[in-house]
Amino acid sequence: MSKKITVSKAIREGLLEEMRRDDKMFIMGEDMAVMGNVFAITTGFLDEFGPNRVIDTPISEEGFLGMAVGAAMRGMHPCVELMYDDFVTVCADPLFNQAAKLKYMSGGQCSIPLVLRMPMGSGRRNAGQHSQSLEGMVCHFPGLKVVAPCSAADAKGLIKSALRDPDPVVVFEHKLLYAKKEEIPEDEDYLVPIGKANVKREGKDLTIITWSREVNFSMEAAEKLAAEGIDVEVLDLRTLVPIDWEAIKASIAKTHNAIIVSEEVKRGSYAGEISAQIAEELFDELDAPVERVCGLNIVSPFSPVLEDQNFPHPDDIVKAVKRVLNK
Amino acid sequence: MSKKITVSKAIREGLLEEMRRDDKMFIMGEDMAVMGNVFAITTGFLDEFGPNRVIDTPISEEGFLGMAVGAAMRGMHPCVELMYDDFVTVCADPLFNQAAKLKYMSGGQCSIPLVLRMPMGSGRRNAGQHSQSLEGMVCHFPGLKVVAPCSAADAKGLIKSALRDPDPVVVFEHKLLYAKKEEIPEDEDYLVPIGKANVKREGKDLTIITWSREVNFSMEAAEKLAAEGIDVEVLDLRTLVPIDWEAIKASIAKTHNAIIVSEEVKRGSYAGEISAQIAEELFDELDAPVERVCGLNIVSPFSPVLEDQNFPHPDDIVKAVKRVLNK
Amino acid sequence: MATKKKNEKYSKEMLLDFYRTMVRIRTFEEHAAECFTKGMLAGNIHLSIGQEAAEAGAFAAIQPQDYFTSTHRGHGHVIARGGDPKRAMAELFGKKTGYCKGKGGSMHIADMGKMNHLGANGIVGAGQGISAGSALASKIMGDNSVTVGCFGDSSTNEGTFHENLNMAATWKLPLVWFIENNCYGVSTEIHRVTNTPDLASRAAAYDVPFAVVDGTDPVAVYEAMTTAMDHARSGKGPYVVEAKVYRYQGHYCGDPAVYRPAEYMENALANDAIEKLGKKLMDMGIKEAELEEIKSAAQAEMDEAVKFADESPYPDPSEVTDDMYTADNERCVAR
Amino acid sequence: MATKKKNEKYSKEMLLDFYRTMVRIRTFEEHAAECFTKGMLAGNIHLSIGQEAAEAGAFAAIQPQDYFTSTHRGHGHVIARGGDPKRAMAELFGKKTGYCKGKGGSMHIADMGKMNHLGANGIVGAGQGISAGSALASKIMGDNSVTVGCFGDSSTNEGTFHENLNMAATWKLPLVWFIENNCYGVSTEIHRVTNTPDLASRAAAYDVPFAVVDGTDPVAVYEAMTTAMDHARSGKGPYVVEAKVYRYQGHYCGDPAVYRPAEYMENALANDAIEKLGKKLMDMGIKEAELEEIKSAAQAEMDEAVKFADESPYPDPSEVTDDMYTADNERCVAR
Ligand SMILES: Cc1ncc(C[n+]2csc(CCOP(=O)(O)OP(=O)(O)O)c2C)c(N)n1
Ligand SMILES: Cc1ncc(C[n+]2csc(CCOP(=O)(O)OP(=O)(O)O)c2C)c(N)n1
Ligand SMILES: [Mg+2]
Ligand SMILES: [Mg+2]
Repeated sequence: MSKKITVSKAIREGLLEEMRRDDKMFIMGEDMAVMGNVFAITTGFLDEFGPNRVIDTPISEEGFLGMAVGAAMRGMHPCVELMYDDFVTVCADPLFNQAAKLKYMSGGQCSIPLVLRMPMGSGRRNAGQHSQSLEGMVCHFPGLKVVAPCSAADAKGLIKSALRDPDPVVVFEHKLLYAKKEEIPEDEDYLVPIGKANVKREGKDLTIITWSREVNFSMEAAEKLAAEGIDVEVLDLRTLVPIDWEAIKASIAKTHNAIIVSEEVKRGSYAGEISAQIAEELFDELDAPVERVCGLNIVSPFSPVLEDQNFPHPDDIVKAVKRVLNK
Repeated sequence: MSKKITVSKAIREGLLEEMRRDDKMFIMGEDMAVMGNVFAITTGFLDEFGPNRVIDTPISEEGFLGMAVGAAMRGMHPCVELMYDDFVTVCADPLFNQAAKLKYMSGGQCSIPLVLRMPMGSGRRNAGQHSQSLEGMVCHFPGLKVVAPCSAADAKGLIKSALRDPDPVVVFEHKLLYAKKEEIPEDEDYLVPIGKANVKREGKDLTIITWSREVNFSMEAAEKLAAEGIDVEVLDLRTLVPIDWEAIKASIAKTHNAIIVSEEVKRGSYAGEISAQIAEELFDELDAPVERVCGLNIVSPFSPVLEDQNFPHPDDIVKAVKRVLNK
Repeated sequence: MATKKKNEKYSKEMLLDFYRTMVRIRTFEEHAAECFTKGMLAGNIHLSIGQEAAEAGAFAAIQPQDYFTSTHRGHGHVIARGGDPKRAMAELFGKKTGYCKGKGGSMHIADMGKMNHLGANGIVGAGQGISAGSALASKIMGDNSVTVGCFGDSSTNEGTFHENLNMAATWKLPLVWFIENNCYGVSTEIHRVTNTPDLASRAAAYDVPFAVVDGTDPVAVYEAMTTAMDHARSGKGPYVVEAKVYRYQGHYCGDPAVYRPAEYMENALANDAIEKLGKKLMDMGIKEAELEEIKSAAQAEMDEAVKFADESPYPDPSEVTDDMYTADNERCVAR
Repeated sequence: MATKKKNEKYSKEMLLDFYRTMVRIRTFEEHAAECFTKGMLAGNIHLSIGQEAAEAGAFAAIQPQDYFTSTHRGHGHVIARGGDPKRAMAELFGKKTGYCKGKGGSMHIADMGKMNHLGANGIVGAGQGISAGSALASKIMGDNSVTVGCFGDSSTNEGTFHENLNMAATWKLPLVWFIENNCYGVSTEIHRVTNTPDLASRAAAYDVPFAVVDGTDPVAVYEAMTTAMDHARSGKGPYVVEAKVYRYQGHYCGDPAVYRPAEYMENALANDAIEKLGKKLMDMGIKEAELEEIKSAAQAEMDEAVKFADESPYPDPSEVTDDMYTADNERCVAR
């Protein structure tokens, strides 16, 4: 049994179901209560759960994320939204020095069951401070788990898993996916496990390793390539930490070629991390260099003609695949 | 003509000479004026330049780094110190969303000639919030230049170049280098150009790409390896952005093998970025996989027996070299 | 009544200037909104309609040598400062002729050369540090300029408010913070997330003087800002002015603002600054035709701005990597 | 005089308890300092000598069900809360028997089970958010506990002070902030970087009540903290207490503190809290021998703690990757 809903609706359902089953969970962020979120993720929540569990914050990100850490240490399950992932700069300490570290530094005395949702991604003409894809930065801090779903079903399933996870989980939600309508299972307890990649498309010539919105672009590229007789596998990581290394290994062992596609600034990207791991461990499997298809090493520009050059489109992926395969 | 001084003294000289030649320059940070810095980098500066140009701040990192950005936009040359690079989490916005971006976002209207000095690195038993090596995170943000010297001469020469550079430059200074005494040229105008690597040791079997304190460990490893007949080249990057790609290329074209050594958390490290670039562009030059020798994917532990496992020692480097060379 | 008497201190010309600026701001915003609705613009825009009097009054107190920072809701500041509506509109369109060559857009207009405009900013609160830093630069260089940080009510809950005002107070920086309090940060009514009736009153925690004024009265704002600027310029340190204003539209253009009670807009319209000042001017003997003339001149001016923006070329795609670095741009961007 | 009268309200037993706690804190610190000087410890330590009375007084007002956060200068809080000096000392030594199994060290002692100690913290100001969050948890869960955030004067200049106090005030959280004002952040005298004589007075900006007390008088601190705790527990929201104290040593153990004028230490010694309270107790009829007995008991206890720490094993190197994640630790750490 399945139904068709938007990605934002799917996230909403995931949050709603977990709010109902877990009375330690609460939601906190800017415009989450009275407005029900700028992307309508939490409309109606305030009425159902009241102001103690659905909290409109002032614009004080470092403050309220710090509070979420403290509440999590006390056994609550805070689900915090940062309006855009770009704003992680104003609350980096509670995330990177507190949520990520306090379990370890206390010798394992506490868990920090905190979920931080961060809308991300470019393409909305929001310019340089509202368009970044900062998953690479977050993945660099041990102590955090990181997921980045591309579909309605994964978004719901992963957010539910994140909310049940005892560790801090950062959820990257691409803003341009929110309005996408997709099939999703009816099952109330539909979970997507953290740490499990998804072979979106099987193929034998090359593996495209990707996540979030670029999965869709990679699928488009795969169709185009198929028309030219090139058969690529699209591996949607879904979770970035812990990475599903077995899935990457299995796929590359089959295809012997890989590219990594993400919207990140290329320099210092998580795409680079994956490439380095492949170099370290699967070197002998490779027939050709691993390429990355990422954003440029620039600030995200506002003007559409400029911004469109700053994240990978299906044609960029097609070109990279052909380059790697020498076709 | 040369003299022997500590790295901290060399940095002090660099700052002092530039303060004397550039009256737009000022120094700002915690305990920089009356105390002359916790590592004695600025003793005497307050007396010579007065409180307008050597400023003790309150513990308000986001505030004073934001002010430095504003002052730089007005044509001043602020040199800011963050007491430890770990605290970049409490001032990430002025660095990543402002200093790095405002030139581009304004269509090039301004330069931000800001220098941010950040002591970094582990080994001082300072535990998880005072021991990180966060250069990878900083390199991920376009708009910043990044240097990480390993010697007294480079520290002085690079800091002077940084202070004369029109762009924001982040200087990573390893705390355990400060007390090292080394030869340094007497020349008042000794500059080390930003963007130029240094072949610390020539070799033909493998290239160790590294920076900061790990250069010294790599040199030690190279000695040990030489005794076993393995001849490695040690390439000290010195500057991380812009990276000296020509130097990397030339070295690998000669040795056909490489490892990258840094103190960073391995996952998402800049070491990974370099490995990915090598995979992309020098794949055909390589005889063996590129390994990274980095920190573990953990929070830096306090206890010496634990901390010592969390950054690469010469023996770890020796082992990695042998693994790559199959010896 | 009191207000009326006070206004008699000011010449008709000055009040007409306020009126003209206010009308020009509103007309610019209405044009921008129309372009947005028609899909001519990319991204979002945040409009200053309802805040015109505060902006006109405040900027009349700012000297040419002074500097300022702005926010995501920054078009009004550009107009009030005497910026070029053509280049502003072109920036909203993402055109090469825009203030930032199309790289910044509505939220990032800056004009460091002519306007001493240190930039609108997409990060709430970021202008607090930048404005304080500009004031620090003035203090170090010993010039005679004051920096004005303009921002909204809700940005006062960012930690930078506290950090930067404390430093500015301690170091007696020539800084004025101008808060346009429209009572909302997106959907969140400010009094649901703060504990005091006013925001400027927080300045007392740092022994900084402040004023709270009716932001629908340009004269009241002008007077408060003049006091503030004089204070800051004379070396006495920062000053905070809060102007109570209305934000007619929702947060961004197109936001239906259903989160807001109906009375908010009723009050807003009952206090419409342009209407109020128009009436006052007519009481003072200005002909309605003269006011209409101002309005139609603004219409023509903004029609022209839209035309200019619309007809301007987009940046060349090759410009995408320009302007990242002042030195060694190519290498820094390459890898 | 006034103080003396006030003290008569309190039993000898209570004052002796303060005295005992104060002596134990000082003795712990002296032992830690000696171990540091001898090179038995790794890293830095920050001592609470001079702040004992404030800590003893404050923690006497805190109930078992209450929570607290601490800072880099946190040993005294552990002792005052009734923590185990053995495990605390072992943590300073980086031993497996330490509160954090040697993973945290001096700056990170926590004891979430017994002491409700949510952790010392190496990031100045971080405890402000964590303590407020713990108070939020109490409010949501409806339990009867108050959370006390302990921190130093200079941490009040971090933006989190403003952000979290504003939220705590608005949401009426059961939160008390306890500022130990020793006038210095490392070398920086607080009045060189703030504009007001007191710091707690900033609470007024959020309509939060506050008190400023003599931190060398445990009774004064106890009374202020009792008022604060009652206020917070009764649902009226946060309260800020500032205790003026002295930091005898420099910032960290071994810092010669040359940046400090000589009068600072003269005043400190003239106001030594242990001496003052000892005199008072003797005035009340306590024998000197009894006080000496307390001191030698503390010596023995802390000797024992050092011995325990010294003889405890280091963690096994294999533990280095343990405790990073609660679920799936191995995979998350592997790559
Ligand atoms: C650090 C940060 N947090 C959140 C946002 C999202 N945001 C943009 S404007 C805004 C509301 C600002 O309110 P206010 O300061 O009152 O200005 P107004 O919009 O009313 O002019 C919010 C929450 C942001 N851009 N930056
Ligand atoms: C965010 C941050 N900035 C700076 C530091 C370095 N630092 C550690 S303690 C300290 C001084 C703190 O002063 P105060 O809050 O008064 O506490 P005290 O040391 O006097 O107990 C500083 C600057 C830090 N640990 N974290
Ligand atoms: Mg507002
Ligand atoms: Mg202090």
